Amino acid sequence: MKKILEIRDLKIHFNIAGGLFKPKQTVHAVDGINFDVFEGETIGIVGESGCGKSSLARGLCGLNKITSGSALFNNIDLATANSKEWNEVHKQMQFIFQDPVAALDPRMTVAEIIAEPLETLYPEMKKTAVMDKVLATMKLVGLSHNQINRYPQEFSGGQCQRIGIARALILEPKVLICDESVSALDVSIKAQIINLLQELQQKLKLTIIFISHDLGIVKHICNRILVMYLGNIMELGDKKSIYATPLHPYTQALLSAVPVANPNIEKNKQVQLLDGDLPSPLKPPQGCVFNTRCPQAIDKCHSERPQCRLINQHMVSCHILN
Amino acid sequence: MFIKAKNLNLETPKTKGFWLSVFGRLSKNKLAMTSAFIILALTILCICVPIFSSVAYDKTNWGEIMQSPSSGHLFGTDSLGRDLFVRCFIGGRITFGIAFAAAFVVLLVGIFYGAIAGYIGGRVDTIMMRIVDVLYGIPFLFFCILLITLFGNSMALSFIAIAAISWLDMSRIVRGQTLSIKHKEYVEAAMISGVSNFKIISRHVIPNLLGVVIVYAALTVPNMIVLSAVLSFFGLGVTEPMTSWGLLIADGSQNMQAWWLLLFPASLMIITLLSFAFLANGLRDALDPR
Amino acid sequence: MIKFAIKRILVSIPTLLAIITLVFFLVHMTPGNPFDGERALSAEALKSLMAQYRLDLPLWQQYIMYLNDLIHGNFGISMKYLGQSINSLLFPDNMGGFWVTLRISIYTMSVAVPIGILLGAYAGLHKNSWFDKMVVSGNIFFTAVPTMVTGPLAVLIFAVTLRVFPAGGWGDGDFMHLFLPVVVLILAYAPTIAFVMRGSIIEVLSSNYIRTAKAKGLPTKTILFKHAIKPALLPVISLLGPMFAGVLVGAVVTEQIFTLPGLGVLTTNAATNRDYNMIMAITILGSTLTIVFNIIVDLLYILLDPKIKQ
Amino acid sequence: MSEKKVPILDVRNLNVEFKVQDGIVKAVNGLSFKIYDGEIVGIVGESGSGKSQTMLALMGLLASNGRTYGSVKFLGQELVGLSTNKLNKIRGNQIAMIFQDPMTSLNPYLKISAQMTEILILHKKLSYKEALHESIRMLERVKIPDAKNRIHLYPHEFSGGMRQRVMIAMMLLTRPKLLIADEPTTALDVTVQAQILELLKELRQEFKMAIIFITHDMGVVANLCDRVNVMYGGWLMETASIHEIFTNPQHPYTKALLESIPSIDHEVEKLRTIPGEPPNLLQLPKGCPFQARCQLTSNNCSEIIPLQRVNPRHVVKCTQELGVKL
Repeated sequence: MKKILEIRDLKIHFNIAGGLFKPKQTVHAVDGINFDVFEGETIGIVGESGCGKSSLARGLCGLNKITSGSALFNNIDLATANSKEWNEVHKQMQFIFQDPVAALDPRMTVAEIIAEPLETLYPEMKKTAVMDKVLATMKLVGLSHNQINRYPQEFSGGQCQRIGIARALILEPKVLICDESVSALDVSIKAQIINLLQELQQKLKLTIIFISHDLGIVKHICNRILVMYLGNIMELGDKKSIYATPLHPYTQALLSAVPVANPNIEKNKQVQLLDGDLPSPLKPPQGCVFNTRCPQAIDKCHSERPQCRLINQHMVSCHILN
Repeated sequence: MFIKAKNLNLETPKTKGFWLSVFGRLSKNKLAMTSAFIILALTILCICVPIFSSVAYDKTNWGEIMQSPSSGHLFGTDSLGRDLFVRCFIGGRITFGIAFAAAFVVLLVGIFYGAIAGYIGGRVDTIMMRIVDVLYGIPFLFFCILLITLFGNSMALSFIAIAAISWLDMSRIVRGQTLSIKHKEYVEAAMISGVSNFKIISRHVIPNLLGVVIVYAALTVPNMIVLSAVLSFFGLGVTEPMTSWGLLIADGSQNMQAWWLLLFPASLMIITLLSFAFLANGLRDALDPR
Repeated sequence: MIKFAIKRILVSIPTLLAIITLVFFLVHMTPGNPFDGERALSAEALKSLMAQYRLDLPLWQQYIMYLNDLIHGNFGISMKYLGQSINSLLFPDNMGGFWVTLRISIYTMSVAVPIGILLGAYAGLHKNSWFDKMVVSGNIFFTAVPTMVTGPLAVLIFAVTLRVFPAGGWGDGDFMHLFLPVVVLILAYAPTIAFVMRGSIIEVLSSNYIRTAKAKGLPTKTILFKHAIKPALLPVISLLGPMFAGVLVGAVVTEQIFTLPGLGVLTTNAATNRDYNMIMAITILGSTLTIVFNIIVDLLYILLDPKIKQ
Repeated sequence: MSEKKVPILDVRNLNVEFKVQDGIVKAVNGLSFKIYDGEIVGIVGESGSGKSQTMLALMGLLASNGRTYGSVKFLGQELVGLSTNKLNKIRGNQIAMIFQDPMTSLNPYLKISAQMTEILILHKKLSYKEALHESIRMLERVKIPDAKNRIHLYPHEFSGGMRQRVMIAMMLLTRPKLLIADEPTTALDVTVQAQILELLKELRQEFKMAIIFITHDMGVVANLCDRVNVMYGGWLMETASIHEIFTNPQHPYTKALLESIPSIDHEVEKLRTIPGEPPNLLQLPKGCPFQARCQLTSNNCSEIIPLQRVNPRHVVKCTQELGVKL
């Protein structure tokens, strides 16, 4: 499979301006991660709040500035891309937001919203060609063309997300980044959008980077899973082995904590409870960032940050395993 | 630049545009509509009355000093025998003139200043807002008086003095709005589609800003009327024989025994200010119905 | 807490300095000099005057000396009453001048704030009652119509026609003379405070933590006075800062209507006689008071809101 | 579960309505269910199903434009229509409630100690010192580290998970007989949610109280609850024991709901979706609110929908052929 995105030692840090007396502080949102994305696959990025998965997604599409490291996307390095290069990248890579209603400008009609990316990145296209493309994409995502003149407030959450997907797909991108794109929806509507995304992936040979905190959905949609904690990669592997035989203690704790809709399992399950709270990203712990809550932490974990190494087809960064 | 469905001959049910539905809601609000009507009527009166009236506003008439309202002089006459009815409306013309002009300047400067500070953010924003804080520190009246005493007392200058102080509120409000809109996801979506900053401001930020700006604009005009009246109360800005509501009220409060000298300009002022207040309320409800 | 107070004061010093500089250079930028207006002065009389007002010195030197005087609380000499110090005009020992404006402002605020808060709280608790509607429409009326209109009307009604109160004048500051002006000012500001208080009470009472308080079965009195009062007061306190500058100006306007010997009279005289030093002094005095009051309000805000403390 | 005892909560034909500009929102329609001592009952439903409004109604916490009809008996005492100060004897004392958003459910302007001791002083007439001591002991019981000092801090100095523990500790001080939890873990991360669920299970044993757990997450229900009530459009669609609901769901909505949830324990090719949009509570159809989206809709779905009993404690409100009609 062809490599479509190559991420090397990527760091995204935010500076919080200290006041007159308070020193400047930096948030280590993404703290040096390495992974590749292959064409046509669906890679799931999971982790709890504050693990940096959204910052990573926003970094890949230019909303967050990449502090250091590199992210090669069809030989454009996103860390140093200029605005012209970013236009090329956006033609190939698009983003679906979490809140479907907030992602649509209330003052614009459906047609204008969906057409905007096409008009901006392909100004030479004629009006009628743009409109045909808008109608075709609306049909693709299951919107009827007599809604073309409506305003976003007149749609439900699920329909707004379809408009958001249409806006992303009108450029015929190769990669779609979904940042918690179904979390804000109700259970029954969530299933509709998930099926739509899977359909579109087969039909348009899309690569999807699916970011979520819901391990059930990630297992259903993705074929490779990347587990993040406090800006670092804990484990990366294909779906079956990650869910069947998780290696990293955090992945194990995460999977055991997810409640399963099956009382026989849940009623007699021994949950590996992680005590304590997520440390602050302002000053991540020394050594492995998980050592403050890891039940099997050894003293090496407190001093030295583990390298991400291949252990029976899983990329894992943990001292205990080697 | 934008595709409107009508040039695509699609039989699409026409839903009301945003501004159409806002006007729809506004027209249902009787209080706001009557206020708008009153303001319109007063503006027309201020323009026409001095033109068509038989008496010039500055014609002194020693024979009819301090006459109470009569058929000849609807609002009575003042200490120089001048007809108060005509003076009220010529004064209204000046007051409205200064108010609308100053409000226009305040809107323009305020929106521009606020949008830039809000959109660019970072150091530029902090500096621009520090300047606003400094100007906020000075009580407006003293600053206007300072400007007028320094640069001579002319109507144009009182207009500049008022405008120089009043754009501060507007810039703060616009900055706040721009900041909140800038972080909205539909602006980020535009950024990802490669839309230029200028287009983002004109296509996404300003339209979503207009709601708040219009409401505050409807409040700025009465503020300007009050500011110019206060200045003329201190004998600044408009000079005799021309007059404004402020001067008329000032005269009225000097010789209280002639109750009509105070009552008519004061009631005109009250009616106008209340109309603007109710109109602003109506606009606010129409623009973002809870 | 103290650390924050010091920081707040230090932050506002550059603002004040900027205002003083702005005003100073604005005044000294004007063409010609203040004395070439009135009566023709002989050459050396003009020269001695210029020396007395240091106008012969280079501008930046004048600025430094002006700042030096200011720090010692000396506002320099008036240009109209030649040689007389502005301080004696502004702060006369017969309690006139600035003290009048200060007294009126303090009377107004000390009455308007509590009344505003009480009326606003009561209106907020009885939403859509006739009382609530009265507060809301009162706010619309009194924020729209300035003291400049309500003042003369009050005089016309109570002083001229009903003859209950004197039409104006100070009359050694007794109650009868002060009642009308202060009431007019209170009416200009209390409704706004009440309206903001009403809005914040309604918002606080619909918040999640008040819902929790009710779920704990606490009596309404405890919910109101222990849980709701502090968060409800915060928006009102942040309103008081900018309102003080308004009250100061309001007082000056009211003095003009009721012919009270306060800053108003001094300002108009200074304006008509182009007494630059006096106007500069009044503007700087006004600004200093506004900034000092804003600091007090900010510190009060910090006292109430624990989130800002660290 | 012994049936004969007086139920902790006996809800009969409860209706909750809200007057809004363009009509009346029917949030809860004809709801009836019973809860017995020591049970954990899950109330499941999507947003707008009325699951939260039911509990807010019986606690007297409805918004000002809300009206409640029908009967809710707590240990035999009628709650609907009770005067506020009579209700205050029960609220926070015998019935406790915790809410979804830990960030805003504690008063940000009062210390934790003040917010905890006031409930003991009021209901149990303890002195401040005794109340403080008891509160610290309870905070330690819910595993708040260094409780003795942290009790004097303000809510913003605690994380989301910690704040939810403080809420639980605060509400359990008066040893209530019934704890209503309105989606307490929805806003929390999975690992923190697991901690809270384990804590609730331990406390249920120790304090012998019934718990009503409102959620939209079927996994949480499977983990925590003994029985489940499934709600849709303000109606109670199905009520059954936890094993019955998952192994033998009868109502079409329950079945569709279970099949549309991707879960980490089983693999499914394509999620089953429920077509259409959630019901509009302003214009609810006559009869069953789910008829627009249900595959098995027949014409008598718009008449009175019968209650059918599949087994003694498994009741379904649907017209299709299954168990015995009541």
